[in-house]
Amino acid sequence: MQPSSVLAKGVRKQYPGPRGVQALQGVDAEIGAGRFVSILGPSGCGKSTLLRCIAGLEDISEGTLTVGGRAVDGPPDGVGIVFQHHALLDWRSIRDNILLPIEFAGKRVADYTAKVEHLLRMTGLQDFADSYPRELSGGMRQRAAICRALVDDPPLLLMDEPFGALDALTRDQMNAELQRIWMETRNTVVFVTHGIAEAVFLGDEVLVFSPRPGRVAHRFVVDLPRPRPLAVRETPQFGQYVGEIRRLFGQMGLLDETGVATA
Amino acid sequence: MQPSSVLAKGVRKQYPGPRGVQALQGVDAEIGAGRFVSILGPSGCGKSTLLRCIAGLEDISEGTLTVGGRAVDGPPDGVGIVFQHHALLDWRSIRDNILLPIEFAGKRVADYTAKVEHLLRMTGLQDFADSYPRELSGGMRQRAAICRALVDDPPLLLMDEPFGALDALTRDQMNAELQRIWMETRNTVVFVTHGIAEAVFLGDEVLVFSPRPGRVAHRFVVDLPRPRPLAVRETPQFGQYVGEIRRLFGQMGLLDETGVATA
Amino acid sequence: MKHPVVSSILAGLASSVVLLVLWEVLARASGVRPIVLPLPSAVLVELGAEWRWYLGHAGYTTMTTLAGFALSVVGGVLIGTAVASSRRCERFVYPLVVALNSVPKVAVAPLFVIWMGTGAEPKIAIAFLIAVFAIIVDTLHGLRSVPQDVLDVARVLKGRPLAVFWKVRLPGALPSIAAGMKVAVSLALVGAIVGEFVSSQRGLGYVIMSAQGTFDTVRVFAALLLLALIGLLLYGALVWAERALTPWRANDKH
Amino acid sequence: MKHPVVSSILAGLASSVVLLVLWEVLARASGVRPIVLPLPSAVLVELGAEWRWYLGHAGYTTMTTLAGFALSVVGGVLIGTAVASSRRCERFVYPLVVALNSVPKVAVAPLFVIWMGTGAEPKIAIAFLIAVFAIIVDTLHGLRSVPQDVLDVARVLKGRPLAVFWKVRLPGALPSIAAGMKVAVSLALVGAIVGEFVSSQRGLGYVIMSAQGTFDTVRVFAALLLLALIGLLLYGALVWAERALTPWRANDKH
Amino acid sequence: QALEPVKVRLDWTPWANHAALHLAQQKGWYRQSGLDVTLEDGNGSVTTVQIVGSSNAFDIGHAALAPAMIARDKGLPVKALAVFLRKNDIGMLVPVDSGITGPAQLKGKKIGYTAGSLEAPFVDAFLAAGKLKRDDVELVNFDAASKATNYAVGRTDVVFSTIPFVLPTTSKARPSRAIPFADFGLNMPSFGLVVSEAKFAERGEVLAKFASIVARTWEYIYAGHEDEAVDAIVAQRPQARLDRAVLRAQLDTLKLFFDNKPGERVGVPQPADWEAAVKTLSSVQLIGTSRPASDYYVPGRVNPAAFDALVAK
Ligand SMILES: Nc1ncnc2c1ncn2[C@@H]1O[C@H](COP(=O)(O)OP(=O)(O)OP(=O)(O)O)[C@@H](O)[C@H]1O
Ligand SMILES: Nc1ncnc2c1ncn2[C@@H]1O[C@H](COP(=O)(O)OP(=O)(O)OP(=O)(O)O)[C@@H](O)[C@H]1O
Ligand SMILES: Cc1ncc(C[n+]2csc(CCO)c2C)c(N)n1
Ligand SMILES: [Mg+2]
Ligand SMILES: [Mg+2]
Repeated sequence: MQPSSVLAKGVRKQYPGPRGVQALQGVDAEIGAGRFVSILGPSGCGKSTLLRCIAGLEDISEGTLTVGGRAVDGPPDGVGIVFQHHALLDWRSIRDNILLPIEFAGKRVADYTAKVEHLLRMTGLQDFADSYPRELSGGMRQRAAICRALVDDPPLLLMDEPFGALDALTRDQMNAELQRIWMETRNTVVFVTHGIAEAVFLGDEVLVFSPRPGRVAHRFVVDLPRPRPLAVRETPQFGQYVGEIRRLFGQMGLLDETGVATA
Repeated sequence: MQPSSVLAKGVRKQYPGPRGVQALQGVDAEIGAGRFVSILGPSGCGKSTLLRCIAGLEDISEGTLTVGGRAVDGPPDGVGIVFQHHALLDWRSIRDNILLPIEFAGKRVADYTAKVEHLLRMTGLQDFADSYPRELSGGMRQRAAICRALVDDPPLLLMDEPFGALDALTRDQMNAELQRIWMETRNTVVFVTHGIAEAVFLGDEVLVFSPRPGRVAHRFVVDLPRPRPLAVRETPQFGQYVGEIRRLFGQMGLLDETGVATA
Repeated sequence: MKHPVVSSILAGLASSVVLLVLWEVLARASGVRPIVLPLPSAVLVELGAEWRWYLGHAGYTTMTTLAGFALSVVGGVLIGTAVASSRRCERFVYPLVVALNSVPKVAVAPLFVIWMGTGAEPKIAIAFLIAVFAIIVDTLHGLRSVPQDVLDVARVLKGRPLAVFWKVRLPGALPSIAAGMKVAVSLALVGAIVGEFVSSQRGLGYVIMSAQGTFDTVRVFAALLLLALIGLLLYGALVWAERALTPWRANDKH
Repeated sequence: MKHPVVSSILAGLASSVVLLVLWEVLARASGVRPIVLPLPSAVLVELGAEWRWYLGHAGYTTMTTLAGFALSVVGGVLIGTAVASSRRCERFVYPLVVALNSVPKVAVAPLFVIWMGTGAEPKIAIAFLIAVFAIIVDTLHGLRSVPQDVLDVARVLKGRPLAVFWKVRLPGALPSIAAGMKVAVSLALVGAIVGEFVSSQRGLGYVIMSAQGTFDTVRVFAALLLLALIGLLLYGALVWAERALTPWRANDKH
Repeated sequence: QALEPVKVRLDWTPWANHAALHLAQQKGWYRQSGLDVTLEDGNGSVTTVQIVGSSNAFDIGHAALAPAMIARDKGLPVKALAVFLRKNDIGMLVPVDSGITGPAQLKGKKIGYTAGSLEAPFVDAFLAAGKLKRDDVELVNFDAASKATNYAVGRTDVVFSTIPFVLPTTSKARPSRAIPFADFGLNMPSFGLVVSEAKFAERGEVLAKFASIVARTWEYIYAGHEDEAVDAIVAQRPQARLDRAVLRAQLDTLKLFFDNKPGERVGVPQPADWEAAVKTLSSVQLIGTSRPASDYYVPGRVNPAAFDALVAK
């Protein structure tokens, strides 16, 4: 299957109800097919909301949003997603959780045994294939959810802070792995993260969101050759990207030394 | 109330059941009253388990564990906790969630109105006091859980990756805030995090855990004067601490460039 | 709020009308004898003609039902909570509750009359006994499905058992208890009727009993129709109360 | 596994014995007439003397109960699912279900004999009708309490409705459905008895009926005691099945 | 040749008014006449009439005939085929030492009755015979099964019920005397056999034969074979654990309600009885008056004499 492009024009999202928050306001974004796009933004600015809109889980209130050229109206075909909270099925073992997309796609589970084993090993969960989610640590559950999103090589991969609960080293490994997998599959990835370095390391471009109501405040194209070794993070070019984004964040006026938020 | 010390000697924790994982093995730790101790360690190594044991939510399988000089047998008095996942009560507004410790302590809720307002403002939730948890973003829920843990100034504060779902800037703010609060209250804090810099910035000492079964692989005393400005992170001394810990992590043999975990 | 409630009442009404018309048409077509199954038109005419009289009996039955139901909610939540909180209760008391619940009240109803006389008490008692088990089971289920992490918060904060119950366990169990109440309310209604069958001078159970004795099928079905209506209204009231009591749940999830 | 099951059976037995002894002592002390409430010792002697005969009737009633219960589980889950999945079903069909459920089956039982004859069918039908509502309500509750994030996963993965039902909704609703089944199984037992009251030559309902006609209170209570026992066993079997079917839930949470 | 099946729905669980039905079975008289009879217990006459009248499950019902008349008047096509108890057996039980001899003494008394049974519509008429109104007494409605017990334990002062059924059982606990409603001008037939018109049109021959055998058997029983009848019930219903003494006492009480003049054979519907019944029932608006009395029964099909030879063997 071809990777899917994502196009947002003037997307506004207001949650229903009398006090319904306006989460997104005039979001414009063009995510080309096969691109890896990182999204950065302050907590509560609407990143998860945008991902849910792209996944067809929330209706937008205004604007147009297309995936693979088609207006989103319910989940588009070929989407893999890692939610901010793992969303594993309590009643399935880790292996069966990972196999869920295969089963739902009507494919033969047996054909994916090796792939699942590989993913489990890659995420360090090989000993927990038969455990239930409640027997796993927070980070382990998140890794299982990542495996589930990757198992069927979806043309569009949406990841909402997938590495948020991982320690620095596991996170580095996962970054390297994700890049490797993406370079093999070349699917479209929308990757929400709080790690500026991670966003730059992985992304072809980085979209920085404004505080709520969220919109794309800035778009950085990351022009670093691939495959990028982890050590790329120590290069001056990399540092420049990170510094620039950091500065932008600072301009959005959130931080002062007393720590009281001004936004 | 006096801050509580925590003392662990040869603590082993095996989860029950035929396949019960051994999460901790021979954990020795001495956390003095009024100290701020950061805990770092690979995902799944038993950090949350240790915190739950200290909080009296899990029995230990071997060894001794005391809080304030008393063997832990059920939750000790005066503990505040931020769980890895927010654990907010769905049926209470954010304000009422934050007030829960006050209500359970049998104190007058009216006396804490100002404090709650302050905490809400500090965490940027002032507009969401009357919202229910399901109306909040992931990071906002986590911030609400932090407010709940702080509201009653507990002598022992246990925090399990409290800032994991926050963007870099909010996180920095929260770091600064937490330090400020701690310097006022001087309670004992056990702070689990995946951010090495964060661990060093906040901690009087940093305990680094080995992979599962977890034990204290190394203890670093962070000898930086307080209050520490955020800018301390750019000092060479700070960089040295971080580098040392990073090196130790590397020695634990988790990372190689292909990304496949070897542990 | 107004619009959905009104429209759902209209929807219920519409389908009731459809059912009644269907019943009328089928009954006419199949030529089933009215003495076995009367025409709904005849039933409605009967109700229209004597609505005051029926209203009196319906009111009595509704009162008995509500009293038994209220007791079953209080008792069921108490028993369910006791069983959920005490291992001893669960092992020694609960089996008895389960066993006693399997004794058909219809068969022991006469004993209640002997013990409690012929007033409202035995009817309320039977309504209570029939309804309470649904509340117990769903309270138990609800209390057991309160998320562990939330219970952990309460434990660490060392809330007094009563405070934890009111602030954590009960609200967490409320959606389940509400489900139990929906089952229980119609059981209480049946219980009140069963009680009235055994001994009564009033109520729809009495109406049914005496009409059956004289093959007054129209009257029997008029009473049954009223019971269906009462059941529906009580259920509707519960759904409404549930929404009001659980504002934190998304509206469309109800 | 063995130890807790054995010990909980022993616990249930112990408290039953306590209850029976209490009943014996109180009955003797209060001098209540045996024709109103017999001594449990007499009841046990009766059961011991004629256990084969009682077993036969108990077996018949159990079979009827199980058949009605099985139908109610299948039917209840289907109806509950239909109501949960279709707004139209919820608005137009469900009110009718609620209304019909409020019609006491005891009052319409003769109609079932007229329609279905005097075999097991009317008893099974009544057992089904009495039991099914508890399953419907708890299925509905269970399906509505499947976590939204898990449903979102299923939606994004575009699982076919049937696959989503089997792999996501049903397992998610299973704990609630199990609670509904616990209520339903004893209702099915009562339904079978009500059916046997109206027309039967077998079963414990028949035993109760005919013993009442000869004022044979000992026999009535022997049958009631057996019903309590059957109810307890069926409940126990459900608890066991629930544990087996929901291995992902912590054991101590049951 | 093959036996003709006859499925009978009884009025209630076994008691003495089933004596002839069982004795004929025990004696083999059905089989010898080509019938294969099965008896099933009932749950009150009303239900029996309803089921016999509107389903195919039974060929014939044994029930109180007044409910059959009411049902017929209301459109259920049932008729009485045989009448055994010609006198209304409903009445009042009073403690022997109460001094109550009729409705006139009931002022202020607590009366147990069953709303769903046949005595209910006659309550006012019976009280009126003693110049009382409903408000002068305390009426308490019980279901059929608990009425007698509540009277026996003293919860009511008197009870309205089916005399032959309750008098013997209740007297053990509370010695009582029976006062039939019939003695106060409220007469109508009691137990007999009920058929649906369709069934009778189809199998009239067989059902009439059955009715005649039962009628003849009653004659046999009251010709001094009461104990044999009691034995037959017990033998046919080994599990019901019936009390022989109670059955015998019920049988003796029942005899008073057969009420046949010399020369009249048991079971044969008598036109005069039915005229009286219509009068009684219409007087309390249980039936209308449009239907002639002859419409409620099948005349001339019960012929016990045809089985004299069989019984004499
Ligand atoms: N309830 C449980 N039952 C059984 N095993 C458990 C349970 N909770 C945790 N474990 C196991 O214990 C080990 C340690 O888990 P723990 O949650 O303490 O890790 P952690 O250090 O907090 O990891 P993370 O950084 O991913 O949150 C893991 O291997 C996990 O599988
Ligand atoms: N289900 C909901 N109902 C109402 N409001 C909601 C809902 N979900 C999110 N919101 C609101 O929408 C805004 C954006 O939320 P969103 O989850 O998209 O933020 P986010 O950028 O993902 O934040 P975070 O980094 O903290 O996860 C927030 O203000 C939140 O309060
Ligand atoms: C214990 C007991 N059972 C039933 C009745 C009801 N009843 C009144 S008359 C009669 C005979 C058949 O119609 C019957 C069964 C009763 N009074 N006491
Ligand atoms: Mg988010
Ligand atoms: Mg953890």
